Amino acid sequence: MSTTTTIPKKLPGMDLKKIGKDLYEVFIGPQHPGSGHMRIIIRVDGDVIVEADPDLGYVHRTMEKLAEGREFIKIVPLMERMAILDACNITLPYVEAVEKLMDIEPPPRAKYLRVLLCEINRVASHLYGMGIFGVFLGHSTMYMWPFGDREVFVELAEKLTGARLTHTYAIPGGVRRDLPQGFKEDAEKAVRYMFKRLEEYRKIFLDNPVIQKRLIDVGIISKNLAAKLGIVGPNVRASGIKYDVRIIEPYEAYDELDFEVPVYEEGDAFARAWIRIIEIQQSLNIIRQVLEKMPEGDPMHEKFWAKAPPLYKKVFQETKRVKLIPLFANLKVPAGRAFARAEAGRGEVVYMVESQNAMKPYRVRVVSPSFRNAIVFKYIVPGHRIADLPAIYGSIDYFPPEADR
Amino acid sequence: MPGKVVEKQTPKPRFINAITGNLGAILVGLKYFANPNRFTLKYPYEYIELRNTYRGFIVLDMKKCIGCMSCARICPASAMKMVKVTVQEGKKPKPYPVINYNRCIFCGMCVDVCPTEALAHLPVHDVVYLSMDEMDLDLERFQQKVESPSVKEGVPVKYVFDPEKGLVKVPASEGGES
Amino acid sequence: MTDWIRLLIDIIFWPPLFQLVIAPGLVAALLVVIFIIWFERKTAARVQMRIGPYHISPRLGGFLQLFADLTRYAFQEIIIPTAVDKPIFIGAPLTALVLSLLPVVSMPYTSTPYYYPLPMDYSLLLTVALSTISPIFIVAAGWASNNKFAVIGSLRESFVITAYELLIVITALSGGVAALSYNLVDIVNAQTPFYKWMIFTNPIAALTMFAAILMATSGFPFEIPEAENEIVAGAFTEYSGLMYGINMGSAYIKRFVYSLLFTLVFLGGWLPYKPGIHLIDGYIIPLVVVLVKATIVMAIISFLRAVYGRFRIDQALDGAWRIFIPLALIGFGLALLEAYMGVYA
Amino acid sequence: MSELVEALKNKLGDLNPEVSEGKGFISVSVDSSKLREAAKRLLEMGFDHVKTVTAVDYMKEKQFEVIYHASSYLNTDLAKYIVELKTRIPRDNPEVDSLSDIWVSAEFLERETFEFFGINFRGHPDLRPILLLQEVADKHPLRKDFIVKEEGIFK
Repeated sequence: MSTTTTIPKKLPGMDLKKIGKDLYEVFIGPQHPGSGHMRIIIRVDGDVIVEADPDLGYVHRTMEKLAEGREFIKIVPLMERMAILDACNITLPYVEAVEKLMDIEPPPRAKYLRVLLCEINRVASHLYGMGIFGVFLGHSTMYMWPFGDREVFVELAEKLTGARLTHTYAIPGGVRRDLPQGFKEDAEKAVRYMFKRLEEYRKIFLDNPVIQKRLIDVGIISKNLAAKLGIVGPNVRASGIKYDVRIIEPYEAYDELDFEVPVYEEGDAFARAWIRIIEIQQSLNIIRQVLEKMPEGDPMHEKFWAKAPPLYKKVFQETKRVKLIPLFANLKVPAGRAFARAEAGRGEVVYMVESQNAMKPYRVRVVSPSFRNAIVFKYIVPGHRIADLPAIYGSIDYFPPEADR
Repeated sequence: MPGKVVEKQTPKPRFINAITGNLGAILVGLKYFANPNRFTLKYPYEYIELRNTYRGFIVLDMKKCIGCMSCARICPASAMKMVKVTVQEGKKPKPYPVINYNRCIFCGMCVDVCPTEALAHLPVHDVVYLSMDEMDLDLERFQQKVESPSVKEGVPVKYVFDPEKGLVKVPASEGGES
Repeated sequence: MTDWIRLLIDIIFWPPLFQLVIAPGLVAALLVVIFIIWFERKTAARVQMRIGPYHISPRLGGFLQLFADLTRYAFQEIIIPTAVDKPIFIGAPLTALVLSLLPVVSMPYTSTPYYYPLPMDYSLLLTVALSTISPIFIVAAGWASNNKFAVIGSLRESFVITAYELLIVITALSGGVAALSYNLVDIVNAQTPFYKWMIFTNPIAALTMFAAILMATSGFPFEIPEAENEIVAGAFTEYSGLMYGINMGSAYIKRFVYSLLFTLVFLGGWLPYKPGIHLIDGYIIPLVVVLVKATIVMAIISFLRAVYGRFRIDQALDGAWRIFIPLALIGFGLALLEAYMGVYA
Repeated sequence: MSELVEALKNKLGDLNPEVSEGKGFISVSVDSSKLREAAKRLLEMGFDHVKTVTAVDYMKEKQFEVIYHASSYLNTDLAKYIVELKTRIPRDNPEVDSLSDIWVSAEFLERETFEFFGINFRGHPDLRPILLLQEVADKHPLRKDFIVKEEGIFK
């Protein structure tokens, strides 16, 4: 046994560039208390960052490759693993793309149920983001409160789907469960509670002079720059771009619902924090509307439902559970290429699904919002101080598992 | 009636906010300091009584199983596999499903796809296994209902929705259906 | 026999020794710090819809958790990296701990001259002077760690020192100016009756000193040198086990010492109690009064953790130089005015 | 949608594009040598960012199809549409001009396509693997000859 350890000349993943003589290279991550499974290599001149190089991929799972080896329905639970707290939103475009290829449309009730879960997920996802944002700024209460309140919506989702996070709710043709008993009352309670809490968030966090100082005029992304970088979601709307897939290309039941999409002009971290609060409010409104306007009917497309034996209908009557016909296990999707997009909690998620008339897709391409937002680190962070990096990181609500796929 | 874009502006901090903002934040803090809203679950001593619709561990009813293999086909995590078992002497062996909880992601698709309702969820989500091999159930153990260790020691509680406090922890006997 | 007891009591309660080792020195400081850390965690938990420390001693609200933590720190392996400057790496935290405790000896806790540890004529100046030594060793500890985060942390620390020390000196001296004496006993005794406590007669200086204490001891919202999610643990990044405990402890003890000073200058020290001449009524009771007041000051500092985030270093310095120093000077001017008008004459 | 198809045909006319409507996008196929020119003209039309950059491996035809999905943020009318700009390149010598100076948003996405397919984007400012380690990226996992074994349903 030798006592000396040999250090390999080049460690994996350490292909670094030469840096200037007076610069100090600091590795933020991957096991850093704030950043999660991601590393940002920054070069600082004193306290000011001159260069930032985001290093992604610590939780990469090659989902696109795995999808090529699986039947169409199995890809839904696979893709959910990108952002388990935003499970319905993140898989919905995939389901839509498959539906486009199969040329079927879900029944109206299924559309409303999907919107319902999507908005519950959006609230939960934004609350998660606010929590991480709070801890990045050292505000421990703003870390615990949104995480605690997120529990309310996770519980709501569990009541609807049977699972707290990975719901696997929307599947090609419809949804897997109908509205359970007493859901409307519980949702109304949760919505009322959340409206009240948002007011307290504003008092302790957004109106707090310390937080305002940290956020205002930090990480400004101008309108043109935002368009150029192609960032997505609340971040792009905080820069004054009127882009929300729910409005640009209304999917599911969004064209029948009345809601507002907030757009801020400032483009700084403060606007990105505010926009999430307003979006939570709007999502709560949508949840209320959906429960009021929900049409009666089947939550599954009749093409599948018609083939169901009587036992399936009985189970549906008793437990509100839509049983799947065995055909689902080997669904054959007609050849073609479909593209679909949806507005997930963190922004637009796009899928390209190509089928060659087989049981498995030929190619599934997914680009998640966080991956498109990662470019912010390279272009926006330089010029700020080290202490601004957490503020910017938190404000764009970057979520490593989602970016890495 | 689709949604519409509304342009907004972030509230600009005024000088007065240096006083009101600080006071507001401290007052909200004091409000919760005086009247805390704790809903932490003291886990091993308390456990949540899950709803019947919860997608928990799965149990097989062998009598109902017809060996159609739909469950193994649809399993996205390859957790469910078929094994061939000779049930009656002289007859061809029949396939039955077994499950590997190392892999199971509790998506519940096997339960939903089963044409005879031979598979069912149990409202249990926390089970202790001592080794990885133990999590790979055979046909016999797949038919037994797994039991949560917290049930033996803890008190069942339930979370009910509340417009004032979000979720409120109540003993499972109260609260009714939630 | 009674002579022995008499002698023992005299030795134990010999003020220089008693104040440094027992109260408010090492033993009492440790107890207060443990209470405050527990209080801090419980307060944050109450505000944040959690329970906080609980499992160890549920009946005491988890109070013994802190002793468990202390035990763990004490028996944890101390890792000393090869790349550090060993003598300074080990010596600096210990020196900082001792020096941060030293100012307790220069402060009076009673008006009975028999129980003064030192001559009290310029005790305010001496206390302020002694309290400014220890931060240098934290900077040294960070520098000796040979770690980028530690260097950034100690750099921040040194920036903050230059800002807050001036503040503490100006605000503490404004108390002396108003009372026309640098003797802390005189300053305390002048603050009678109750409405003449300097926090009421000179709230500007009191507020400024409170903010300066927050900065000095990296309390929220000025928890900048140790900003966890920016620079891991600042100057203490490389420390582990008991050494880390000592570092954290000395930060809390520093906060305790400043709270004592704040209590004496602005909160009327042992007032409204009038010390007698015997051991119990002349020394112990006024000491306890001071300790309780200082603990309340610390508790308020702890509560702020649940409400605030942290400033950026340049914003904190900007605030210190552009807002608090003018405020401190206004407070000093107010003290001069009070002295001129003879409020405490 | 058909208006935009006409507009695209006019704008890109001399590049011999194949313009057609797909499910959720408008497909524009050009020769790989004309990709940059087509991208520049799309940018002029107002397609200011790309949503994905990817490739599809057609192993039987010995070709890669490199695909850019472009859309608009600043022009709300164009935001409804997604233009799929694609080109075919030979599989044994996968090289194509980088568009990341035209669309900055393509920078990281091109890096991703580079590592997963081994397609060399000429003129990319910083062509390194982004998600994978170099060792894994050398195997180009999303090519069809990288086979992931799937299990059967019997134990």
